[in-house]
Amino acid sequence: MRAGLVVLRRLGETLLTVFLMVTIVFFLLRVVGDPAELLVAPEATHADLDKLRAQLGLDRPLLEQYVDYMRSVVTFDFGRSLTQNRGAGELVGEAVRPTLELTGLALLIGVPVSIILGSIAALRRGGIVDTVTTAFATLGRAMPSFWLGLMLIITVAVGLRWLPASGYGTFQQLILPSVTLSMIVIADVTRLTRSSLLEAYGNDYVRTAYAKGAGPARVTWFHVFRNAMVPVITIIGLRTAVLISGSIVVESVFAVPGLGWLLIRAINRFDFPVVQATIILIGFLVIATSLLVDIAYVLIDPRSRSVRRA
Amino acid sequence: MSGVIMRASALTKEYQVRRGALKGTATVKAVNGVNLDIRRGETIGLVGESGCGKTTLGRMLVKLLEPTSGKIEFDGKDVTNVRGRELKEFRRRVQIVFQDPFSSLDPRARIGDSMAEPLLHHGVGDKDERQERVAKMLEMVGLHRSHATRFPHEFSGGQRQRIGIGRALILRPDFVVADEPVSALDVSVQAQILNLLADLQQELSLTLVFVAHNLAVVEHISDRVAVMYLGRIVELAERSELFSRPTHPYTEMLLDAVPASHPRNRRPRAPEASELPSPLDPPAGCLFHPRCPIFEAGFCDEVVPPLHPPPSEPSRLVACHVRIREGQTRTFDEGESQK
Amino acid sequence: MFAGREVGTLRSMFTTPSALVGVVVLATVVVCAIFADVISPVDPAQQHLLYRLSPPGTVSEDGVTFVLGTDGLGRDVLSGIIHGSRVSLIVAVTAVGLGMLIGVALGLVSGYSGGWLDTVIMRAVDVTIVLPFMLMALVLRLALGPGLGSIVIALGISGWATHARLVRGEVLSLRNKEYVLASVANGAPHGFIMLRRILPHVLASAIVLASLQVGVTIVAEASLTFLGLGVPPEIPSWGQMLANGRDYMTRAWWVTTFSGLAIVLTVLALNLIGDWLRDYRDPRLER
Amino acid sequence: MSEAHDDGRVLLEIKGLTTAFSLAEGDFNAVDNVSFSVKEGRTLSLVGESGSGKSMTALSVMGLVPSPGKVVAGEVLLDGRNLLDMSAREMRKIRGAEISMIFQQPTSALNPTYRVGTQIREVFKLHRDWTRQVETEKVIAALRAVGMPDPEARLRAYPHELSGGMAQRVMIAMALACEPRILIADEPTTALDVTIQSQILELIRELQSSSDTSVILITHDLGVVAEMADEVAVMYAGEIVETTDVETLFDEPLHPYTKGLMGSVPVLGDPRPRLEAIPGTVPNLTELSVGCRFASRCQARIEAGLTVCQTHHPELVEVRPGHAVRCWLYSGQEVAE
Repeated sequence: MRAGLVVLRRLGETLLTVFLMVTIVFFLLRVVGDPAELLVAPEATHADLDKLRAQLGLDRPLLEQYVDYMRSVVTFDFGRSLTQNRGAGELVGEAVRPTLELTGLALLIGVPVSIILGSIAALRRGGIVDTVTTAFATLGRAMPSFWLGLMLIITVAVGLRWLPASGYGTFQQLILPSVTLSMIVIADVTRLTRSSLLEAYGNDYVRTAYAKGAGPARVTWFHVFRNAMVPVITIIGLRTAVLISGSIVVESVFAVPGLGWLLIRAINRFDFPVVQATIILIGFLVIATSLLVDIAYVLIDPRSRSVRRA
Repeated sequence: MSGVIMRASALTKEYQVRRGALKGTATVKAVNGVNLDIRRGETIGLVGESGCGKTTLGRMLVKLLEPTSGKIEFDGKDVTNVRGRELKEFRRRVQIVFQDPFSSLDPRARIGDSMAEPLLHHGVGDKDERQERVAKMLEMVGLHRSHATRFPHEFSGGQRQRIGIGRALILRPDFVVADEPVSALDVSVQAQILNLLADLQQELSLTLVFVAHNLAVVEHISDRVAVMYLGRIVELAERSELFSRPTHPYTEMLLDAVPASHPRNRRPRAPEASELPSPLDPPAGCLFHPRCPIFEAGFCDEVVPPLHPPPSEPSRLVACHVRIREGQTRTFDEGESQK
Repeated sequence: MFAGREVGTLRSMFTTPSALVGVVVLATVVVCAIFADVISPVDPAQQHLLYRLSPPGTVSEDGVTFVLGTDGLGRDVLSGIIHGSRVSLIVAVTAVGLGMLIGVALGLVSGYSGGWLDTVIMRAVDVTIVLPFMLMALVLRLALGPGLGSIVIALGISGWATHARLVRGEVLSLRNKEYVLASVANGAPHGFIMLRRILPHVLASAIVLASLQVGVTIVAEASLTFLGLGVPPEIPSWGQMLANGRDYMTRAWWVTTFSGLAIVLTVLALNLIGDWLRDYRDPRLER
Repeated sequence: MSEAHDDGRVLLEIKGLTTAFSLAEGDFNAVDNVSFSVKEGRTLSLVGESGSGKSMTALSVMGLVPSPGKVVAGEVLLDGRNLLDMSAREMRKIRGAEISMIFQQPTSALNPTYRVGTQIREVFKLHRDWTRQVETEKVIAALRAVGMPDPEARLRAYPHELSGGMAQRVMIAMALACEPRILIADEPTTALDVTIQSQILELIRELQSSSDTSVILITHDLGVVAEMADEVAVMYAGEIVETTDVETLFDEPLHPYTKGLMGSVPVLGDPRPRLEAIPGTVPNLTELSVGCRFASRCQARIEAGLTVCQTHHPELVEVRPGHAVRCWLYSGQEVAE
């Protein structure tokens, strides 16, 4: 009964956030700059400009444009692209798949690698593996993903000729960008896995487990690991936002026709309906992920279901 | 001079608690309609187990927490909603000593600065005068004047509690709430602080509200004692009367639970679980009835007992239907039943 | 005021090798940025057209050594990197400073006042945080148009929300600390409590966050510039060099490699310092 | 209830136990040359304030001294076998089956992510070779034995759903599930309210008498000692300063620290106008003087005009059968009965 209401409220909050986001993006793009001015050739006259404005509906009052836009967004109509004779929604729809494949594969590579590395580092604290892993993760965090991508192209694609340098369509073409992107996950999650495991070892229940007669292996895998994974899973969810923003750049480096690639191209051509549609979709993906994380959190950690002071 | 210095009327504090990530919120009454008269110059002990609302009540009395409803009068004046100058004046006269000597001092401030803070805010003296008063107060609480320039981490728990007391008393307040001032201290240090508080109370003719869960400590320091259970006062009496002849069954249970003072006085106790009900879902009628050995069905579980004097003992207040009736033949006054 | 603490801080820094490495590297970068004109071997804009795409170590006829090689227009890579450090550092530091200023102020107000103001500010934080940092910066940069100022604002505004959320959380817990309550009971005015009892404690974590954010911001600025949406091309910057180097990446690996390495080293240094700051103050702060 | 001079069989004997720590602040012995013995079916109480080494003594016995610490000397003899010589594997068979331990914070001593039943079952997995069904029956029986209402349902509860008292009952059920011979209880009621403390203490007492388990009870609360102990060892700054049976300790405490503790604690029903406070604070173990560790706080030393206290460390001397004190006031001289 009550639980249903709260889920509804949470969904309502999510919708409100999406709505605010769309609003903010709309006004940012309309108020500050004039798309028409950006679109026309430099030598255009005022008359040309006015014509274009009228054509794009930019001459109407801002509020009216806004209401119109919101009305059409609700019906998933994001307007038409200014440079391609297609609907913005259609373009965005096509671009979602490469981005999802890319981020999905990056997670598939990054999560197991970082949990294994982080665990080994924690279990062999102070050892060589720990030192190397920690250094690797620290380095990974400092590395811009587009640069890592370029370096991989230089070495693996151009130098060794093992994999294609760019493009989209085959699985081989997905590998390099996914590996690049997975570095974002690995750098953060490895460190967190390590510190979270070490922290979990300090808990009272670890002492209880030893006092019961459990050995180190059982304490680690039965008691510590599960508790340590609670924050790790949370951060993996939150990192998805970073992953998506990383994909904007990585897609440009490897010429993968995903959302990021589409966005950058649309920005460079002042194709603002497409820009808006892309941003709304990316924002929506991130919001949806954070909702999933919330739910996952409740499933993993029984404590989050308990009474808490508001 | 006797008389009431602080009066709480129907004081209530409610909190919203989250029942869980997906279960919504509920209301908990941390303090539930408390009436309490505190007499000038007395030490009144507020005692009860965790979750009974004693700390919340103490903090409301010094206006660190806003009551959800009810009224507080100080020195004959309603101070429930005072602000500005009046609030400042109230703060000058009413102070608090906290429980945790480790968190009650700003780790980044020298203790001299922490102790001078009340003087600063109330515009007492210039810098030198304030320093001198801090030095005097340090000596008064058993420390050295040179300690003023040190940081809190350089002191032990007992010493920090002395600093906390000095800070609360530096404005010479009339009324002080001491919120579990010794429960975080080592036993051998507790006595020093209890003695210090008793001495200062005498010397400065303070009214002291002493909040604690340790009955022996409360008995030691108090003139009168109020026993709290789930946000309500269930018994209020002179110290000697309360401890020699507890009347409320909860008070009896509390006193019974205190370990023997000598191995020869051991006695068997009940090992069965009898626990505080969830404050989210308090029982109807008398809040204590699910644990009460003398509870009468159809009465105690339906009607909230008012805090009343038993007819034979006008100086004592008890919130128990059965005990009040045992002491009298008068039938229950329907006008007082609530909820 | 905190003399005793600071001595301890310094000592701890010298006993943590990674922090020391970070400080040394960062100091080098800062010195390069300040004295770029003195240090760099040649004018970074000068085109040695005969020596286009020369590999590292090439010596020209007039005796100039291109230590890290030249780019497609024959410009010295090392000099470019040295001059580029200016833009990277200035943009990142001012942007983070801006974000921190706004974030700390709003977080402090939000946490301390509560009520509707808190609700409004936190709703804004939610929306800002939902949009990935890069995306937010992109949108803002697009709205503000090209220019150095707009990139600073774009990056700065994107970072405020993290600060606001962190500070608000800390304020909420600090507000219930007994030493803050003690100040309230002593009759302290709100301003005193906010600025003297709360802000100093919040500032420490805000600075740690900022030091880590500077690294992120350097990368973000380079990314935007690399995508052609950041620092204008006429200003020498690391992201610009990377973008240029990309066109002849297969023939001249050194341009992208070294300009990228400059970013990696700087960000690494900042992270090492930030991590150390956090580890150093976390466990013992409230003792 | 307890016969003060009953000579039960010695089950556990600790001789010269010393546990050393080496930290940045300095090296120190958290447990320093501690000896005592625990008799079958009886309760020995280790009393002391924070930093006295009482908990570390227990962890040393269990072989669970936390990382920078190390047992550097002594013997822990269970039935004549020295636990300190055992391999890690052998020690695991002892822990939870022959010696069990419960802790101060029952709610955090349980793993938050597992159900209560799973955690009790783990003890059987480790020490018994039972089928799952037998395990479940035994889990329910163990919960029932500690007075857990509705044990069949409660075994599905998570720790955070239990009150402190209920969590401690679960800990006790878990500790006693394999019928160990020794239960070490480290401040088992300090985190609990007084009414719950009373229930838990009585529960321990009942379970002990029905199974003849020996108990080592660690506490700072003299009331708990009076209520529970047969023998008492008072600890101060890492060492035992006085040991005797409980009645003698309360009737005739000898060590000035023991006396001071008794005088400084308010006693219910005995409101004294003033408490006899012990001046000063518990010493820092890294900065101990060469003499008696209590000397700087000791009033009796000043009254007796002793100077040896500050220069020489006193030994634990048996001043009469079963009553030993570490104090220069009594060494070399018998105390009249």
